[in-house]
Amino acid sequence: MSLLSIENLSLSIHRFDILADVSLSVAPGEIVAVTGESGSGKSMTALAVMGLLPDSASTRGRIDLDGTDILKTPEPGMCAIRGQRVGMVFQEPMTALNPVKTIGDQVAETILVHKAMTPAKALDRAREMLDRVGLPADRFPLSRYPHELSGGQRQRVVIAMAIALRPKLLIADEPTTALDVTTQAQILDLLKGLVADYGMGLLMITHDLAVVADMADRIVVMRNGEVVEQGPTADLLVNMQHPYTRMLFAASGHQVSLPPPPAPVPLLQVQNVHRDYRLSRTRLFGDPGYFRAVNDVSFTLNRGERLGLVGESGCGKSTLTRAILGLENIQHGQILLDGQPVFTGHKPNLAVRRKMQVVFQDPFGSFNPRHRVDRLITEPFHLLVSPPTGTARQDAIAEALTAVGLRPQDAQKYIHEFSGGQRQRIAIARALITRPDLILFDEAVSALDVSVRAQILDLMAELCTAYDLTYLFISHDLSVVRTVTDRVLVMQAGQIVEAGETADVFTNPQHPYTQTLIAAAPQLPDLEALQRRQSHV
Amino acid sequence: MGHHRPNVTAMLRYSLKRLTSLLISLAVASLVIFLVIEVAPGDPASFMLGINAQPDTVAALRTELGLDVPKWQRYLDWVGGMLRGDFGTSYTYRTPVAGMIGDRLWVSLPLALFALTLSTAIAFPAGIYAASRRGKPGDVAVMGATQLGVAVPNFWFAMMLVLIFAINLRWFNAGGFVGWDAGFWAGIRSLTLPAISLALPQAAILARVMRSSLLDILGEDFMRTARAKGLSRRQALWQHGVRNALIPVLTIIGLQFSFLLAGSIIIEQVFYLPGLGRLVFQSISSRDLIVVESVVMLLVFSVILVNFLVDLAYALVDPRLRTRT
Amino acid sequence: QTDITVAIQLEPPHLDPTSAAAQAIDSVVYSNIFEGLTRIMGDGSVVPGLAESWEISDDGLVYTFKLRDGVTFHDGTTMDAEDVKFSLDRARAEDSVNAQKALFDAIAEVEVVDPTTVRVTLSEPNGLLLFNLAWGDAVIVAPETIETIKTSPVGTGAFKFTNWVQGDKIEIEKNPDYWGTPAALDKATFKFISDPTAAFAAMMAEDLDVYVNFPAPENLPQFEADPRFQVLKGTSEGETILGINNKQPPFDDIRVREAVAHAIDRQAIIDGAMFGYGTPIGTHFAPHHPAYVDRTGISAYDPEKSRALLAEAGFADGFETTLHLPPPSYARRGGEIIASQLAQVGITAEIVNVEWAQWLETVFRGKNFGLTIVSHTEPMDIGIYARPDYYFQYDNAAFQDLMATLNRTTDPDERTELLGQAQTVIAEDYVNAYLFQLAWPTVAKAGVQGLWTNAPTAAIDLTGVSWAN
Amino acid sequence: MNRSLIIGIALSSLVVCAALLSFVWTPYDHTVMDIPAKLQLPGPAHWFGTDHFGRDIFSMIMVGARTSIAVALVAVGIGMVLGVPLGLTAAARKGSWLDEVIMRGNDLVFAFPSLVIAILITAVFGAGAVNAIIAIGIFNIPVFARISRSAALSLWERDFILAARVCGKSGARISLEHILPNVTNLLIVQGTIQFSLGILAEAGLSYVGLGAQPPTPSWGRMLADAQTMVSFAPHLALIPGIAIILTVLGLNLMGDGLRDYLDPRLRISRT
Ligand SMILES: Nc1ncnc2c1ncn2[C@@H]1O[C@H](COP(=O)(O)OP(=O)(O)OP(=O)(O)O)[C@@H](O)[C@H]1O
Ligand SMILES: Nc1ncnc2c1ncn2[C@@H]1O[C@H](COP(=O)(O)OP(=O)(O)OP(=O)(O)O)[C@@H](O)[C@H]1O
Ligand SMILES: [Mg+2]
Ligand SMILES: [Mg+2]
Ligand code: NI
Repeated sequence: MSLLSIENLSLSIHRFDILADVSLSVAPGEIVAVTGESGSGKSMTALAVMGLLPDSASTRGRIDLDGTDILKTPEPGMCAIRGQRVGMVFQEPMTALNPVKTIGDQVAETILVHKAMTPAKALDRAREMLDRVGLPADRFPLSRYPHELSGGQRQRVVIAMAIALRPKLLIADEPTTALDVTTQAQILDLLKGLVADYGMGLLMITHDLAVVADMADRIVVMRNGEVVEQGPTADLLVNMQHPYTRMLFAASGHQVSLPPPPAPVPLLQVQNVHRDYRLSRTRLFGDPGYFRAVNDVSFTLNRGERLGLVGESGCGKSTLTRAILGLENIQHGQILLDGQPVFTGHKPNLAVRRKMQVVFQDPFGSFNPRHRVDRLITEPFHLLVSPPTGTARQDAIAEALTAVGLRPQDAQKYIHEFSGGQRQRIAIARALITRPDLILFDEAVSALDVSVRAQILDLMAELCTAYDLTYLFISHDLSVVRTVTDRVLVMQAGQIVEAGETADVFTNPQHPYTQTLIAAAPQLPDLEALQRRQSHV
Repeated sequence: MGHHRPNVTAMLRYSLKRLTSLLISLAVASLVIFLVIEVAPGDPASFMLGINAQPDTVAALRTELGLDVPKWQRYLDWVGGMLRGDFGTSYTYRTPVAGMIGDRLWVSLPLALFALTLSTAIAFPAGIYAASRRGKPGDVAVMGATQLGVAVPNFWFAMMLVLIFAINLRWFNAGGFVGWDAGFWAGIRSLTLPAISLALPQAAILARVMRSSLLDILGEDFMRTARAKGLSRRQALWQHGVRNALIPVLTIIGLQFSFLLAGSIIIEQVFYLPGLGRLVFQSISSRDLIVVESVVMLLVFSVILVNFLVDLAYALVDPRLRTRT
Repeated sequence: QTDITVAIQLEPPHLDPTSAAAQAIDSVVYSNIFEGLTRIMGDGSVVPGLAESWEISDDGLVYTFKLRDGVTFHDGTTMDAEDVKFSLDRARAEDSVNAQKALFDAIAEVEVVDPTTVRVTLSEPNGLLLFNLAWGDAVIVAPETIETIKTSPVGTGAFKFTNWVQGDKIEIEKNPDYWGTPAALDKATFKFISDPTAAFAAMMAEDLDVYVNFPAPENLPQFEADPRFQVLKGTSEGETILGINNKQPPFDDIRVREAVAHAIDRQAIIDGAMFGYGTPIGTHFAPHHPAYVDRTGISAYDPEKSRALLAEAGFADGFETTLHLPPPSYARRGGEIIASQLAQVGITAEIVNVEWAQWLETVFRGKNFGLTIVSHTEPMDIGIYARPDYYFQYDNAAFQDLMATLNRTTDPDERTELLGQAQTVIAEDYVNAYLFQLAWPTVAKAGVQGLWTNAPTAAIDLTGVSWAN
Repeated sequence: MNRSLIIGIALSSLVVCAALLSFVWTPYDHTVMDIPAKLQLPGPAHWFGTDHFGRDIFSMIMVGARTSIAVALVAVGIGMVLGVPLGLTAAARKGSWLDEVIMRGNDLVFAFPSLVIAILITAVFGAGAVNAIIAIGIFNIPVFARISRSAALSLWERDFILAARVCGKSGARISLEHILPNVTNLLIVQGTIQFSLGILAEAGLSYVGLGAQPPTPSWGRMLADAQTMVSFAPHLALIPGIAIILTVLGLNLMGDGLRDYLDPRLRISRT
């Protein structure tokens, strides 16, 4: 007997078909993971179950929740179901809570809105729930406001709200995507524990196949609004039928091979760097105080070397990047590129700047939407003493675009005419066009779908061969760092806690922080091993 | 994070910082006002004595009024006096400026408050209603009305109100202020038409802001969270939307205050209310410099003060600001 | 009913008539609160006031005033010769701030003969002395209360000052100890409403009993048509003129001034700006005065002639000048019409709207103007044409002699003759363009009686006002 | 194109056309007085009637549109030309003393109600259209400075600005090349709104006698002149009032429409 069963659900918005004949079911105590690339309709499926679809959506099919036909239940009926019989956790913990209400009130509200208890009892229950999700009373009183909590803590509050009335079904839409690996591991454990304790059904949406493989009892793979394949986790992993499923798993574990690095000649030297942010004054004439975002960081990056920098959110990676780029002054130590200081006060030293370029995380925010691609990628020419003009410029543009797998004609388009992956290629083209000695990749593939990410990683490997790239690759995603770097630095709270050959650090981490980081990172199961084992049985 | 100071000190610190910049603004404002007004042509003494006066009489009066001391000294006297709460003596009326301003405040302040109350009382429900009916006929009607309200010049609206309610229907006085001596309700009555004409255009703007900021809030993730808990649209709107939407609305109320003052100067003119606005006009035409300076200073002060209070109000509405340093 | 609410346009700045020019002060206090040795009546005649009688020496240099007996100030102290001497000496002192100090120029000495007799000695004969002493600026004040006169005036009049709510109203009440005929009213309130719309509405709503010098002539027909009200169509002492800067080219050429005069259609201005209220004048003299001579013919509306004169003066294509307009609507509206009439003969007059203070500074003191419109509300002020430094800068020795003679002349007939001559001289010299005598319309409830129709001074004399039952 | 934009453009261009047409043609000369024909009601000879001097109101409204538009337009221009560079500079030097000075200066100007600025200016220089323009213009400066600063600040956070900085471009150059083009939409929308506020402000100033001086017709002054006559000639107040309302309404609708039309969020969803 299943708790939730979706039968042939089709959905369209403004005559655009979003879902087509989606069928899946969740049994009590079961964890069902829905996966697939961005835009495949995962969230829409979840919202359909909650009855929270956009007004303009029209549906066909049937969603049966514990005997109730959701699609036929009128709004007041749905209000009674939501929160009571089905709870939901969303992706963005930073914005999922009302900033002006205390967490206690927000958790208790779930109870009060269903008039399940008296206000005093509801607060007791809220307390109990917060304790259960790992927010103990002594450190997290009910009177806390959301902004006083970290992302992971907020996500716990959201979960506490969703389970306050012990719903039979919990839906979690990418509940950990915005979180650090360590926090992610904790939240996933929490969810698993709740399912076990309360016997809830959990419909979990995620695009992270490692998480899927680790958590789910059953897997549903979606693409373009359709379910392409579903089945019990073990079965599905072993006998992937659909090529898309296979591609997805292949791309997730994608490995590239880099050419061997040349003999070490120092290019970038970072010596005892401190970067302090000034805090606002606490007293009128008092010392404002500082926050040290980068603390005594030293390392050397050799010419032709691919260096990784990993660490969880907020540990100071981007701050260090900006300091290396010479965009901000540092308070102590020095950063030398080819023996020259990178920061030269208000007037940048173009001779040094010329040797560096950067690729940022967000493919949507990295380009001025009002300029054409040719203008965008030739912006670094500003650094040159005599930038190429006329046909030389055209040739340079064409070459750069070709190098990243685009066509020279694309130079005349605007950035909004490209997909995320293409944009990231353009960003790389921009970084390459002046042939800099050093490129910094700040989370350059983090925002991309697995399949696109695999392509970009391939591109980077190719470019390493073609152009002898030297780069600093910054990421919180360990699996990616592992494949595109020769050496890796591990950063925690502004400090480098461990450095070494990538393979060594990953297989034999020394520092406890590195150890937790690696332990927390969800691992894709070794599919071949699984299949081998299956076939032996 | 390890910095959870009690909210009170955070509030205090926040206020103190704002207070310093407030004081600097006031100092600069006083200098600007003084310089501008002193440069303006016209002499209070010759104005008071009229066209038959003899030059030596005018000179005698200038001495009597203290107009022949150096400008910088007059400035220091003026500012120093204000700090002690003494605004000086009016040239033309020969009475303490503080007293004159005090009398006028009893008209202007109630008018401003009345108008502000009225406009928020109209704007909030209208904005919330429109936002909750987005795109439906109710919304379209409210938005059409506000669009019109924004376009109507308040003084013209005032003229029309006078024409209809004072001259034709005779429900209200066309102008003048009966004074609070005549009783609270009589006072309110004579401020009603002015307050309405000030409030309605204001309300139109506020309603629009309220609606759009609510609509922004409706798109926020936490509204979806609230709905996922089982709150109905209406409950979510009231319990989670309104307070958050208040933040931009407060900004607008603060910014609009300056418009409200400018508007009330004109409206006082239309209804012949003995308020600060009229006092400015009156004293500028009689070159009662010290009164002009003091009233303008007071108006500027009130704008700065209101914006200061609005900043503090933010902190009340939005807990994030209480700890932000 | 024994109380009355009277509205006027402007609020007095303070209540001392002897140290400011504001007409509003006289409106409230003259003859109601303060009295002088002589006083002006509603018909313009000068009658005994606090001086019961007087004797004039044959050479016209010594005036001996016999004061009324038993006159007390509102604070109970008696009014005697010492008070008179104090008041007159204060007004003419070196550091006096009396706006009409010139009224006392002729006085050489004031002596107390006995408590009820005062002797005033002149340095030269002055035909206007008794009239001058009747001005509000010459009222008798008490030395003991001079410090507070501006806010709580103490006089000898039939009413006592009781209360002033600034920005709103002044209240006075009957003085039971008045020496003369007591007032019929027990209480009177002056309200200040300068806004014509508010004035109209307040009157219509019967919140006011009387509005003296109603500011919007366009609304008067509505009151006339309404049986609840009466409209007293009086005239004021205000000669409304288009002031011409006689020293500023091209106005230093009499042909240009004449051209300006002929370009102006007085009736159109009276109709357009004053909605018909006002009497055309051809010289600087009030038509209701016995000595008035009609000189409008000299400057009749004749644009053809005007253009011819301009051509003759070398301005066939016209010229540009400024027209400074103070705030009253006779000036602002009249100015618009005049600018348009001048445009018809080719004169471009740029309108510059100014506040009174600016007008005094730029026009009156700075003489930095071409044309201006102003109503000269002082009574009998043709003498200003004898002051070459006066803002319109008319400098005619013959006229100055004429005025000197007039000042020394005390015989009424002779004075009339001289005044007639003076009127003709300035009209023929086209010193200014004379527009109209400003009307003084008073709107009152039908039952109010005893109000002055005309305004020989700005006073609103309530001593004779009462309600008909 | 949305409905607001279409109605807004229609109304605004009607007013602009009337203003332009008035340069070459009006039914009557708006300065000519015909006092015997004063205060006529709207009729075939005078479509909108005549005023208290017998002038043709229709012609005055047409020429008055010119005044309103000129004053408001120039005032918005002043506000933009001075305010936008200030705002962009403040954003480019965020947190520096320059930013502080600019923003505090802004607050200061903002603390003076527009009418008070106008009163002060006219007290010194006298009343007139130019001074009305200056007063409204001064008031517009902080509006544009604020809006361009806050828009610029969020742009400065964007990666493409960081990329430009990596390419060695100076703050001024980035402001011109990257920030300005990306705030123009916002400025156009705000400009339209300030334009309509300018028209209201001009009317208000003229109403209290601080705006354009006669014989230049102005809607605000027509209202002031009409004030004592509404009880017997209401059309004198109604017609200029409606002219103001329609103009401001048109501009506001256009502003709203433009905002929707130019909104990048909406545009991205279209492409
Ligand atoms: N409000 C909406 N109106 C119209 N189309 C929408 C709306 N919300 C989502 N869509 C479309 O529906 C499709 C499915 O979206 P959905 O959010 O379910 O994807 P997803 O699988 O959750 O992707 P992601 O992993 O990025 O969250 C997408 O093509 C999206 O563009
Ligand atoms: N301008 C700033 N002022 C004050 N503190 C800052 C500022 N910028 C960053 N920080 C703080 O410095 C620390 C390091 O920030 P940084 O952006 O370098 O982190 P990160 O490692 O790049 O994180 P993420 O993975 O989230 O991008 C954080 O705690 C952040 O809050
Ligand atoms: Mg999704
Ligand atoms: Mg970062
Ligand atoms: Ni903390």
